[in-house]
Amino acid sequence: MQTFNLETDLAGLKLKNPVITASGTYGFGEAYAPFYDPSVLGGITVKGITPLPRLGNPVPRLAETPSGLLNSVGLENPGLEAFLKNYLPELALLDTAVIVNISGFSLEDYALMASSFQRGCGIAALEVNISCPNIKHGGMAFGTDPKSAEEVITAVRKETDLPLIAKLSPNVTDITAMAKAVESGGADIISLINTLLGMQIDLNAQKPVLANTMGGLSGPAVRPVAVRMVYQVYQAVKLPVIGMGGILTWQDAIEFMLAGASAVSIGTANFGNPLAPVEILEGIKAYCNQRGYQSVKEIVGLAHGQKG
Amino acid sequence: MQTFNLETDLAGLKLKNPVITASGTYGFGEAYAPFYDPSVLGGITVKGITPLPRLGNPVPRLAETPSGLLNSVGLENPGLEAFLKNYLPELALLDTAVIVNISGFSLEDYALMASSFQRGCGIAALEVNISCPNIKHGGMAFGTDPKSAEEVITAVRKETDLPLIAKLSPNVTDITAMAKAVESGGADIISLINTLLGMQIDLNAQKPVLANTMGGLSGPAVRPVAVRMVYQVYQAVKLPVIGMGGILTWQDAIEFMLAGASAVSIGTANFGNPLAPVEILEGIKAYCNQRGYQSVKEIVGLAHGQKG
Amino acid sequence: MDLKEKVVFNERIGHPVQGLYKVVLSGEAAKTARPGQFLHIQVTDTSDPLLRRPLSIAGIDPERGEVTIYYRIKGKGTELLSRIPTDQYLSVLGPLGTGFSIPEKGELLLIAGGIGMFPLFSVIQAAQKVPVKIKVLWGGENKDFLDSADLNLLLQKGLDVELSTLDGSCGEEGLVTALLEKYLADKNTQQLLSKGLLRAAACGPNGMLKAVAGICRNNDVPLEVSLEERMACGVGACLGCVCTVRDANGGLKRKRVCKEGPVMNGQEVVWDADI
Amino acid sequence: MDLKEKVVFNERIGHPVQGLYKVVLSGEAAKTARPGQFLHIQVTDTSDPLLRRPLSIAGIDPERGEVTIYYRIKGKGTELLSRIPTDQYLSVLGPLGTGFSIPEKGELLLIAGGIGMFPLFSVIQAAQKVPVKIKVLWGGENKDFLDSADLNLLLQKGLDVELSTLDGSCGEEGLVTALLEKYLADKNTQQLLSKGLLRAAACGPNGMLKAVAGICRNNDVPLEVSLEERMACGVGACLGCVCTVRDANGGLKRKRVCKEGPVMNGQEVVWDADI
Ligand SMILES: Cc1cc2nc3c(=O)[nH]c(=O)nc-3n(C[C@H](O)[C@H](O)[C@H](O)COP(=O)(O)OP(=O)(O)OC[C@H]3O[C@@H](n4cnc5c(N)ncnc54)[C@H](O)[C@@H]3O)c2cc1C
Ligand SMILES: Cc1cc2nc3c(=O)[nH]c(=O)nc-3n(C[C@H](O)[C@H](O)[C@H](O)COP(=O)(O)OP(=O)(O)OC[C@H]3O[C@@H](n4cnc5c(N)ncnc54)[C@H](O)[C@@H]3O)c2cc1C
Ligand SMILES: Cc1cc2nc3c(=O)[nH]c(=O)nc-3n(C[C@H](O)[C@H](O)[C@H](O)COP(=O)(O)O)c2cc1C
Ligand SMILES: Cc1cc2nc3c(=O)[nH]c(=O)nc-3n(C[C@H](O)[C@H](O)[C@H](O)COP(=O)(O)O)c2cc1C
Ligand code: FES
Ligand code: FES
Repeated sequence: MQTFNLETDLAGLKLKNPVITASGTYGFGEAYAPFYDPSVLGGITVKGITPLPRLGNPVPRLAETPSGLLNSVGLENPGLEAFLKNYLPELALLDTAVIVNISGFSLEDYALMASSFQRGCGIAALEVNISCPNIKHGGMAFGTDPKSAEEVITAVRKETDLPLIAKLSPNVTDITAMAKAVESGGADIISLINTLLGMQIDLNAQKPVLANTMGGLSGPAVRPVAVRMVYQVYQAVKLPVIGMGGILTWQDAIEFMLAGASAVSIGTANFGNPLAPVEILEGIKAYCNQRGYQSVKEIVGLAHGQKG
Repeated sequence: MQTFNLETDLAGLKLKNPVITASGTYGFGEAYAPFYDPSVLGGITVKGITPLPRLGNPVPRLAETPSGLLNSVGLENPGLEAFLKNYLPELALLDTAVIVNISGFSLEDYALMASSFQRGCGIAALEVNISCPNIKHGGMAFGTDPKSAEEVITAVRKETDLPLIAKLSPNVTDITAMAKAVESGGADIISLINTLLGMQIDLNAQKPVLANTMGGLSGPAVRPVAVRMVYQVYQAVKLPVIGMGGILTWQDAIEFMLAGASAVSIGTANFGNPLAPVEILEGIKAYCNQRGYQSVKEIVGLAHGQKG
Repeated sequence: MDLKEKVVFNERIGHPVQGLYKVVLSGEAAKTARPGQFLHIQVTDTSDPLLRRPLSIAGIDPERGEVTIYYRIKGKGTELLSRIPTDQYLSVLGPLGTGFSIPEKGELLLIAGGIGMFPLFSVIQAAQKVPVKIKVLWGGENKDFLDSADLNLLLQKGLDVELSTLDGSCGEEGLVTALLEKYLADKNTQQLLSKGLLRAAACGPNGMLKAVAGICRNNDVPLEVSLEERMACGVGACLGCVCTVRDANGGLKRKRVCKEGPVMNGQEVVWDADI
Repeated sequence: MDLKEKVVFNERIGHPVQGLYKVVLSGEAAKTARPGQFLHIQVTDTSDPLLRRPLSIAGIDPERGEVTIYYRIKGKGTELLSRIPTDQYLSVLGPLGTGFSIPEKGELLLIAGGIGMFPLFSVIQAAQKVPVKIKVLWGGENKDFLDSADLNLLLQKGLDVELSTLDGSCGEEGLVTALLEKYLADKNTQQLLSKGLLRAAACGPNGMLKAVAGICRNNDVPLEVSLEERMACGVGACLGCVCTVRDANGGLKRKRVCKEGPVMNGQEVVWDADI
């Protein structure tokens, strides 16, 4: 029991354990601090930031669906400058890998953001959100075309020496083509999935529930799609994968790891159960212990048989 | 009340009401006959058939997911000849629009199937499944590339004078491109969505639950994605749309109609509630009556504001 | 913050057609709860529905360790809540959000629309402990609704209550905003106002709050409003529940209803913000 | 076919660690149910879990209009079922599927693995009404399991029961297939067999059924087996639950466990079909 090792290393991103929180569901690390110390986690990912402050979309921004959640927050964030000034100093003090999620609406946006974060600045990795489906004039295009995706990653790669996570959109015909594209662009790690584009209609008002018409679907409803994509990407590229999409319990987390995820990210689950990341971590430990693994790395990709 | 009209006409496919059952979830029209007379419905779609009989995939073929169902039946069916001989005669007697769903693994397959069905043969329309994700060696390719999709529809169009329904796969980056392609190919109607590709992993066996590794996700989990796609396709093409994907209740059906569906198809809901199609029909009637519509056609596309 | 509260009472109140329920929870929440705060309640342990439901605290009894909540069956979530038997434990986050401020003197004018009265019950409870006069204006659909929604509770306390109903079946016929205008036009009220001794707190549908804010602005009445917005996390993490406010410089900002709210300065809120 | 059955009993039986429950339903199902059929039960009215759960009928009382089912908590669905209080109504499809045939004379040999005994309880009930001798071979994990799974019910009926457990805590140590081989090797059994007076019915895990089918084939014992497979519709519509059988000409075919089964000819099933 004592010798079991939870540490994992994703192409230079060292994590003390494989449980991370997902961007946009954990604020800037402060929201769940009243419940537990975020430093017990392998990492936390902050809300996506953009070069300039954004008000995001009008409300309603949320709609509940069977086992799922539609959101159209629209990348509300304080902007790069305010983030660096008001949030980064506190974040840098946490004893966990802080991952900054960046979004942009042009290659220059992405490059600018990336150039502000280097090794030693207090964060552990940069996650490039090329897939946010909520923004009408951007995001989507990069994340759904392999060529643009590669361009973004190349542009970001030039500007930072931090480990680079490319976060993929599931709204594509072939997720492996996207994975290969960001691999060529120079990504170190792939995270997936971002939200599936969806919508809901109000029967009384006879119009879309979300002010922004469409939104991103997350939560357990999307899990089978997410597990499938992690499984496919694990076979298609050599990069380590951070798996997410509907993980509520440790069983779900193990499912992603068996499919090929080296670490897992917890998003929507936080809303229902603030302690979800902590409980998932305990569950992963117990599963591995019970089966006699020495290191959590051993279970990654086991569902592939041979390759695992 | 008495003057309210449930009839609808989808580019030549006349339905006495807008409620249809979805292919693969209703057998050949016999499975739910002990529960109610299928002739009360607008139409029924039979299990997808192929030129030759198929055993389909090994078991397990089913996996339950949060608010969803993964299946990998793999197009088990008796084949064209047996269908024509053993099933069509009974089906032709039903007082409802019988829709035959065809699948194939080459253009020739599709053409052959289509040539066997013409006006007057006892069926109301042909639905071309270009999207079944369960078959390793085919299906998928047609449904995820606009050019191949157009080719299939063109090939089928040449062989039959029946109204032609093109059934789209949701596993694509841009559903409107697919809709436009089948419109050019000569489809009369578009139905969507088929299942989303997904998978589940068994924590004990550490391998995929489905013998076929991946399967198609259906049920309420996918509804927000389906509604979104119906909404997009309604704006992109002029063809009438049959909406499906996770409809459990009449509220869900209305949601699809407001999004732009002229008729709705009920699939997975049958499994939980055999009377679902009948109850949904009643609910649609009540909703329209209560709001004073004269015809069910009036609510189609209302969520689009102007266009509706 | 994440509590297990025991359901000690959970029953329909009033006429069935109103679909109103009262639930009493016993546990830690009562120890720190303030009027206007809410609890974020898990109504099932399957994933449908996925989210918790935010419900305002209507009564706080720190001695007995009990909080009371009134709710109306709206959809699946509240329906599931209504089926939870006594003695079962609920997973509850909270108490969450800001509360109403309770002035120590003068008069506190409570303006409620429909079930917007419920959070104000907790304000009354608190205000009755300080030397402030309470005046209640409450508008509802009809007499049946008001009776079902525990109007008696107010009357029993001997409070100064004015009512309005849409159909005139109880109190004035019309909207609560008409009561408000009439009341503010009153000489006595004007006197209070001029001495800075009148404050208002309102809760109800958005359209009503907007109108109330307008009337209060015109009359220089300090106003707090309790907002509702769809919530996912309830703790400020998701940015799902924002409202729009105008800051001192006239710039627009978002505030999170769950964190900086639900009780806000009524004059700072931009109603019907379309951005 | 789509029934509302009232839960008149739903309680844990035996040792908690075994997670076994017995539920009695009152309604129409009992009127037409035959031994070996199953009910397809809705365990929740939200969409998680989405599917019904198939459970075999273990007891039929047409006079009282009651059917009895035994179930083991496996996951979310059976757990939700176990929480349903008495007097509540369940949505039930059924009785569904084929049943076991009950011979009118000779001996009926029942072979059960674990909770596979439950459907055979209904066979015993029916067979006791005709002049056929019943012989039971039942293998379980240990004595605690057998006791919990209502072994007493069999003993009280004075049936001829042989038991095996994996740990030898009750009956023979080992598998029920060992009991079967020993029993078939017995002279008296051979005599019955030669007169065509022995038939067998089995239920249990797939591996056990396969072994039983092999032994029965070697000994020319006619065998019926009750299969389990994941089900969606339960009525033959979805083709989710198939098994593979070899037809008279040696060709492979699918049969639907819910419709052509769950009770099948044990010799026709292709075990471990990998196609
Ligand atoms: C801070 C706050 C305090 C509240 N206090 C009370 C109270 O004391 N008593 C009471 O009866 N109701 C109160 N509400 C409203 C209550 O939360 C909703 O009626 C409830 O969430 C509806 O859930 P449902 O599943 O029954 O309805 P559904 O309509 O099925 O819900 C669908 C989705 O919409 C959301 N939703 C629906 N209506 C509202 C609403 N008015 N506000 C926020 N989200 C909504 C739900 O949370 C859910 O995600 C309060 C809301 C907020 C934000
Ligand atoms: C014809 C038939 C008769 C049965 N009779 C009985 C009985 O009398 N007593 C009893 O305890 N159990 C019986 N079972 C098994 C029972 O249906 C499953 O244990 C139950 O569905 C598990 O559901 P769950 O949600 O608790 O488990 P989970 O493991 O959470 O279920 C996940 C999914 O797998 C399916 N599943 C899991 N195990 C089985 C299984 N063994 N067979 C079929 N589907 C499964 C579930 O239906 C569900 O869709 C029978 C199964 C069949 C097919
Ligand atoms: C409210 C909300 C806001 C989100 N914001 C972002 C974001 O800013 N950047 C990003 O890359 N992903 C964002 N996401 C996506 C999540 O990080 C995650 O990829 C997705 O929700 C799937 O995981 P889950 O099902 O566990 O939530 C957001 C998700 C939600 C629900
Ligand atoms: C068990 C099963 C079998 C199916 N077989 C077919 C098929 O043969 N042909 C086809 O076009 N679609 C098939 N489908 C897809 C459905 O027709 C429908 O498009 C999909 O399930 C979404 O609708 P739903 O969520 O209401 O089930 C199948 C679906 C299920 C669940
Ligand atoms: S509900 Fe998440 S920020 Fe308010
Ligand atoms: S469960 Fe659907 S065919 Fe058997």
